[in-house]
Amino acid sequence: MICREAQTRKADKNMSGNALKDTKKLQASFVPPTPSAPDTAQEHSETANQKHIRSIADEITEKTFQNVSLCYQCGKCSAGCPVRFYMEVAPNKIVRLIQLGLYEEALNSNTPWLCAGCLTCSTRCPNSFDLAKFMDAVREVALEKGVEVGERDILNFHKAFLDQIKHHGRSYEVGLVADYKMRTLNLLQDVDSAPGMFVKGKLSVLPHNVKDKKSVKEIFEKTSIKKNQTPL
Amino acid sequence: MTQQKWEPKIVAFVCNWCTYAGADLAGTSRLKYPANTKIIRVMCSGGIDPVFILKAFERGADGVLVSGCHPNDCHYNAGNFHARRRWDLFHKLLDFVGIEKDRLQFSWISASEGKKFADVITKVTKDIMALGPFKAYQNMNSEFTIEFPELEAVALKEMLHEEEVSDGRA
Amino acid sequence: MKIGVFICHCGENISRTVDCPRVAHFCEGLPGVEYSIDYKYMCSDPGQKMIKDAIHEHKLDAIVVGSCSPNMHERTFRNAAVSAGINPFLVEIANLREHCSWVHDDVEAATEKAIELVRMAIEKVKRDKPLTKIKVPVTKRVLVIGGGIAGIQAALDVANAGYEVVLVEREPSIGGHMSQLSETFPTLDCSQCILTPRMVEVYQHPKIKLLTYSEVVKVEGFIGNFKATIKKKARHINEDLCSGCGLCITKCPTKKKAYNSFEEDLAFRPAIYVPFPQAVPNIPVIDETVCMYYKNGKCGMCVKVCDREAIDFEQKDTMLVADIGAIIVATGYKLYNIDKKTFDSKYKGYGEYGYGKYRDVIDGLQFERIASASGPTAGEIKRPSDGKEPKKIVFIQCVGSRDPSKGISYCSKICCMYTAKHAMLYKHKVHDGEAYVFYMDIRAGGKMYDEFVRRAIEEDQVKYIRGRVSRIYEENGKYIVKGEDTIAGVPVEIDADLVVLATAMIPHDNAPTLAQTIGIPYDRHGFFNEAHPKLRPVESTTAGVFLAGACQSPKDIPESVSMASAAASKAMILFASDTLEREPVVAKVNEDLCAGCFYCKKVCPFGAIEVKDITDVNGIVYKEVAYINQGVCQGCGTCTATCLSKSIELAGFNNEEIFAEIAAL
Amino acid sequence: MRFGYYPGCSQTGTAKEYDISLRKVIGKLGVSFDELDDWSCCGATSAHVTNHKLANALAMRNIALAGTQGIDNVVAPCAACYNRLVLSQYETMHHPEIKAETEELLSAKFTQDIKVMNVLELFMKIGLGKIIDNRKHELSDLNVACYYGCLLVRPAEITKFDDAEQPVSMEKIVEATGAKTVDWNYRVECCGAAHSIARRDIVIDLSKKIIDDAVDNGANVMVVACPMCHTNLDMRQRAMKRVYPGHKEFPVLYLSELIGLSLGMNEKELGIDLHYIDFKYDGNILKNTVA
Ligand SMILES: Cc1cc2nc3c(=O)[nH]c(=O)nc-3n(C[C@H](O)[C@H](O)[C@H](O)COP(=O)(O)OP(=O)(O)OC[C@H]3O[C@@H](n4cnc5c(N)ncnc54)[C@H](O)[C@@H]3O)c2cc1C
Ligand SMILES: Cc1cc2nc3c(=O)[nH]c(=O)nc-3n(C[C@H](O)[C@H](O)[C@H](O)COP(=O)(O)OP(=O)(O)OC[C@H]3O[C@@H](n4cnc5c(N)ncnc54)[C@H](O)[C@@H]3O)c2cc1C
Ligand code: SF4
Ligand code: SF4
Ligand code: SF4
Ligand code: SF4
Ligand code: SF4
Ligand code: SF4
Ligand code: SF4
Ligand code: SF4
Repeated sequence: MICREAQTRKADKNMSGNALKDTKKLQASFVPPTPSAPDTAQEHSETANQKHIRSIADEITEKTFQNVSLCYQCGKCSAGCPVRFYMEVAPNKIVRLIQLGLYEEALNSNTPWLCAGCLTCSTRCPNSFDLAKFMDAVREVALEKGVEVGERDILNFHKAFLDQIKHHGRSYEVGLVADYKMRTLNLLQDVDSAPGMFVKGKLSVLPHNVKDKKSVKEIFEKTSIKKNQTPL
Repeated sequence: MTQQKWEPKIVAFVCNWCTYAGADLAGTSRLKYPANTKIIRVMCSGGIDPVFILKAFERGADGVLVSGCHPNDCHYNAGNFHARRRWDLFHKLLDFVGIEKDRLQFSWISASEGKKFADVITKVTKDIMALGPFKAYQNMNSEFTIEFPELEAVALKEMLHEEEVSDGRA
Repeated sequence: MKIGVFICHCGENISRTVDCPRVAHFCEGLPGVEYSIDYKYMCSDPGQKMIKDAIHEHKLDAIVVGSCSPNMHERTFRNAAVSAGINPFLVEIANLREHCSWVHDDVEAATEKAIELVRMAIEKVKRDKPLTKIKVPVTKRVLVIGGGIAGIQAALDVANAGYEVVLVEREPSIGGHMSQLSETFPTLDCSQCILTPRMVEVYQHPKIKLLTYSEVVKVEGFIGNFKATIKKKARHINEDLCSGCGLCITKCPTKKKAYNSFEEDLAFRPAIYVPFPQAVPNIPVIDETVCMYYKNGKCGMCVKVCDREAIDFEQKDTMLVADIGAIIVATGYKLYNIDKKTFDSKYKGYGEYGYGKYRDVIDGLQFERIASASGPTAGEIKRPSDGKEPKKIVFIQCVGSRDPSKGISYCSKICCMYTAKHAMLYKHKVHDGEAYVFYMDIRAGGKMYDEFVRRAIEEDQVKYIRGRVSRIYEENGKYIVKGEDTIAGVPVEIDADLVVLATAMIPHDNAPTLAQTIGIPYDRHGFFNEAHPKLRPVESTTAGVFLAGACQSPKDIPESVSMASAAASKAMILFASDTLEREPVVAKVNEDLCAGCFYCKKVCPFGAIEVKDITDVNGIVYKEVAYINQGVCQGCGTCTATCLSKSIELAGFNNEEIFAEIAAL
Repeated sequence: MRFGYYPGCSQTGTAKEYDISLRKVIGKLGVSFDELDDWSCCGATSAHVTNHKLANALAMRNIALAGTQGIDNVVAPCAACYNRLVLSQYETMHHPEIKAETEELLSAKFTQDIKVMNVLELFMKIGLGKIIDNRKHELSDLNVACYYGCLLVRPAEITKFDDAEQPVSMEKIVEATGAKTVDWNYRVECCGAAHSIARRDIVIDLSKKIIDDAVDNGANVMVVACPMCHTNLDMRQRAMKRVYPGHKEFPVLYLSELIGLSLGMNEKELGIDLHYIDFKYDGNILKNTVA
């Protein structure tokens, strides 16, 4: 039921050609790949394998080493999630959407971005599904696919933070806050604590650098996310 | 006898409860497969002695298939587990003594898998065809047969070592 | 040896692709073959007569029939052979139909193969030895282990058929968990009311020897011929003298010294007690860990009040030995306990629900006691911490079950039902109360079961919320239950007064030990394994040992009872004749060759192999060899393949026979 | 006793006092640190939430350093650093392909498991007896709410030193100082540290609930073992007062500071004066500014 509804919604939104493609993808996620029989069916299964497109669910599995079908939608994760009240959709629903192949809905939601990575869900999941890790992967995929992130501030913070590390090897709070504020243009936020931090001598004006800055920079370069590997 | 084409000789050791019945089902379903394989029925795949296989090769078989019940479906509860462990090791030994691995194949075929039986026989026949006639054994010196049980003894000890998984007995 | 070969056409089924006359003709020339013929329908009466006549006429010693699968007509031809005076095990079948004519198209190839198949059979039959069915005597007495409803039912069925039963129960009384239940789904009839008459019947049955407060410590032997050693623990009461007046209990000064386990620790009991008023037998037990006499030698109040002089502080554990023909294991289950688990426990605890830290977070059996009219609150719903009536109650399903991360992957099967029952009982007693149930799925498969759950929802207005609870914590005497309604997609928080956890049904801690004592397999959780999940669900793989009730997997009462009756009838099938007849396909050790390595003993799936001492004339043991108990061996042959010195042979499938088949290639 | 030390970025800035007090306290207990030379940021949390390979490499760079510097155990006082280091190490050591990839990326070899410890493990290792023996004050008028936060004990299968839901180690350590501990409900709830800057609203709500529950259960001070937690629970109280006008200031100490107090050091030595919420402890008289 959910899927059909979502499909029609998509059809409305997109051009028909697109919608058709999406429908296929949706079906692909429903039809489990036929287990390759160790016999005459071999040729058959080879062609089937070639046709099999790496879906977003597959990409997530590759990043997290866990099968998204592990989640049986009990909702225990969402029930204990500390930021559940701020999310558009419950965390377990994000897994569901991915299971169903409704990637756009999942990746466009603010839920993954609000996830605080606290591991409460992963600790309590009865089927040992590491949802926190899954959320990490969902965000990563969203960035790879260039999805417009609703929670801009959060993303900007992460970007600013990583920039600091990239350049200094360690986080440099003054630089971080400055960078973040430039990105968000949210200049007034946090004014109540920053001056206090200076007074208390907690914020140093100069960055702490690691000696071997090059090695850290190299890590960033070698692991940089490649955008738009396959379109959503 | 017509001599135009070489036809491999294949022996299949199968258990009475699952694979033999699976082969019966292939028959009742009138599935077709090559006629090269002859079945020898034993009670359980656990009772198939590696020596049987060596004997078969010695007697001119080009390939051997061993097949029993699926894990957990064994009529005797655990016989096929023993078989599986034994065959894993035996396979390694075959490799060690230079018999191509594919000459000895294993599968699990249940009483309801007539189709699988036919498919497996077809595949094994194809594989053995590809490997060609088996001569190595006949050419090998007889010491090998004597040495073999000792090799197996080592392997067996290893096997017994991983014993006692979920057996009810102490 | 004179061999006769009979090749069947099966109408055209075989002869269409196999040139039957050619096969028969070919065999004629083979060494040992005295007579060879083909015929249209070998299994028909004329066909069989043909075989019998040939046996007489040509003085045949063995026959080979090339026909359909042995699974089809082996028995037919064996019977024919027997009536003509040949041992049935000197009959071999070459499967020319299922394994040849039906699966090949090419007449030439099929005929070639048919010839080889028949040749293999001929070579085998040459080496076949006449075998006779094995006969073992049967002791017609059943040992039932566990006196829950399953054990009670099995014992009564067997006893009512006229056979003797020894019923061994670990606790001081029979009754099991059913005696603790308040009312039972799906009919809501009173558990005690339907159970107590059966308990009494067991007690009074002349064919049942009831041993309570006893345990089976050793089982030897095999089907029809077990020997069981039973430890009867000291009650410190002379059962023959005690009249069950209960005076001692009322006078014992240790009133509240021990938790009452029948009341699931919601009440106390003294050192001398009967577990519950309807206990069978109604004879007290003295708990040595609590009794003051055992602590400091003082008191003895019970002795003073007992005018029957039934108290016996000196009583010791006794061992009894019984000859047994069949065993029915019915030891039931226990509930998963959410107390803090030790780090190495196979099950993990539920810290998020408070580790049994909160007194008002209870399990299903505790709720049964609270709801029971004979329970600690006399059936009024009160919470343990302060005795107040809970106005908001939350039930949580699947606690422990379906939770692989905590160690249990299976569904406990009955908790959906008993939770619905609990919610109903609550609503019937607390009219203004609110009841919530957190569930993942509702599994109510059974006659009138789903209707029962619907009644709870529709008539009793129990609110079912689909989702697992993440946490419970206490705030001002309320228990905050944090869940998520996964259907609405909204978080839910309920401030409950009482929380009932439907915890998993798991096997007793000592189930594996008992399994090892009896020699039956169990699964990774500790439930006993059935011989076949569909076709032999009440038999263990060990011949003569049967299973009943929740010791095999979670079960409700109707299932436990059906299983018990089935197990009883399986035992009685065994008793229908005085001796057991078995196929003679069993293994035998050549004691001269056996090197005594006992690898065979390790691999035998049935524990059929024992150690046997070989003594010289002076009775001194000079060698240990393997000995195969023919009553236990099932003939799988695993030992033969394992034996390094090749000193075991499986009758009917010995190495020589198989080599002959190989050689015939 | 010597332990490797990975301070993490916060220790050099916002959590200076944690660093100062920790070094002093362990010194008093006869333990010293070998600071990892040229350590770099572990990337928490921004790296792992956006790029798993980066996250892994950043964390493993430090593990690699420990390896080359001959350090086989590393104390990471920040719960987030600790968690990242432990998890990355686990992933790397359990997935050969990740291991190979990361080794290549960092031109390093991971041959041995380097034990990463948080401060709770550190103090348990040092031994509670040491604290009791060196104790100058029995902080018996402190009712401490021990706050573990989310990352210190999770996931228990990997961190393997305390229960993830009902941990006990911090209480044991705190009780060794003579202080009392209270039983409360938010010991392992998350304060939302990851969003401390970008979604302050969330953090304030979550931290408020945590503080309130501690107060409701009779605590007069909270003890934490993570700079992120401290930032949210201490520094954010000012903003908290604006959102929740009735909010009363509540002191939050680092575990090392509390131990320092019982070992006889004063607030200034321990850097407690750097907190936003004042806390004064003179001998046996508690002088905090809880209004
Ligand atoms: C909360 C709850 C509510 C339930 N409500 C219902 C209901 O309404 N309707 C329904 O149909 N079912 C209900 N059930 C299920 C019901 O309890 C079981 O189906 C039934 O009790 C199983 O019977 P049993 O004889 O197999 O096991 P048990 O009742 O567990 O009996 C086993 C007996 O074996 C004894 N024993 C154990 N080990 C040994 C040993 N080594 N030696 C000797 N004796 C031993 C035990 O002491 C016990 O007396 C409920 C279960 C629970 C937990
Ligand atoms: C789609 C499907 C899949 C299933 N899959 C499984 C599975 O995987 N595993 C499993 O355990 N179970 C499965 N089952 C259930 C299984 O089929 C039944 O449990 C089982 O067949 C019941 O056996 P029965 O002998 O009681 O009834 P039936 O199989 O129905 O046999 C009843 C027999 O009685 C005969 N009969 C009826 N009326 C009369 C009459 N008046 N006089 C004389 N004869 C009569 C009928 O002709 C029939 O031969 C499945 C069922 C279905 C529908
Ligand atoms: S707790 Fe686990 S299984 Fe349940 S919904 Fe969340 S991720 Fe899925
Ligand atoms: S890790 Fe993310 S989704 Fe999981 S409970 Fe924490 S915040 Fe919620
Ligand atoms: S014996 Fe078998 S093969 Fe021959 S007629 Fe009868 S059914 Fe057919
Ligand atoms: S022991 Fe004596 S007093 Fe106690 S119940 Fe039996 S007869 Fe009565
Ligand atoms: S001797 Fe023991 S059992 Fe008897 S009355 Fe005293 S305490 Fe009770
Ligand atoms: S019976 Fe119901 S409550 Fe019990 S484990 Fe199964 S689904 Fe869960
Ligand atoms: S394996 Fe063979 S040699 Fe060893 S004990 Fe058994 S029968 Fe004897
Ligand atoms: S044949 Fe099988 S059952 Fe019999 S003794 Fe050997 S291993 Fe055991």
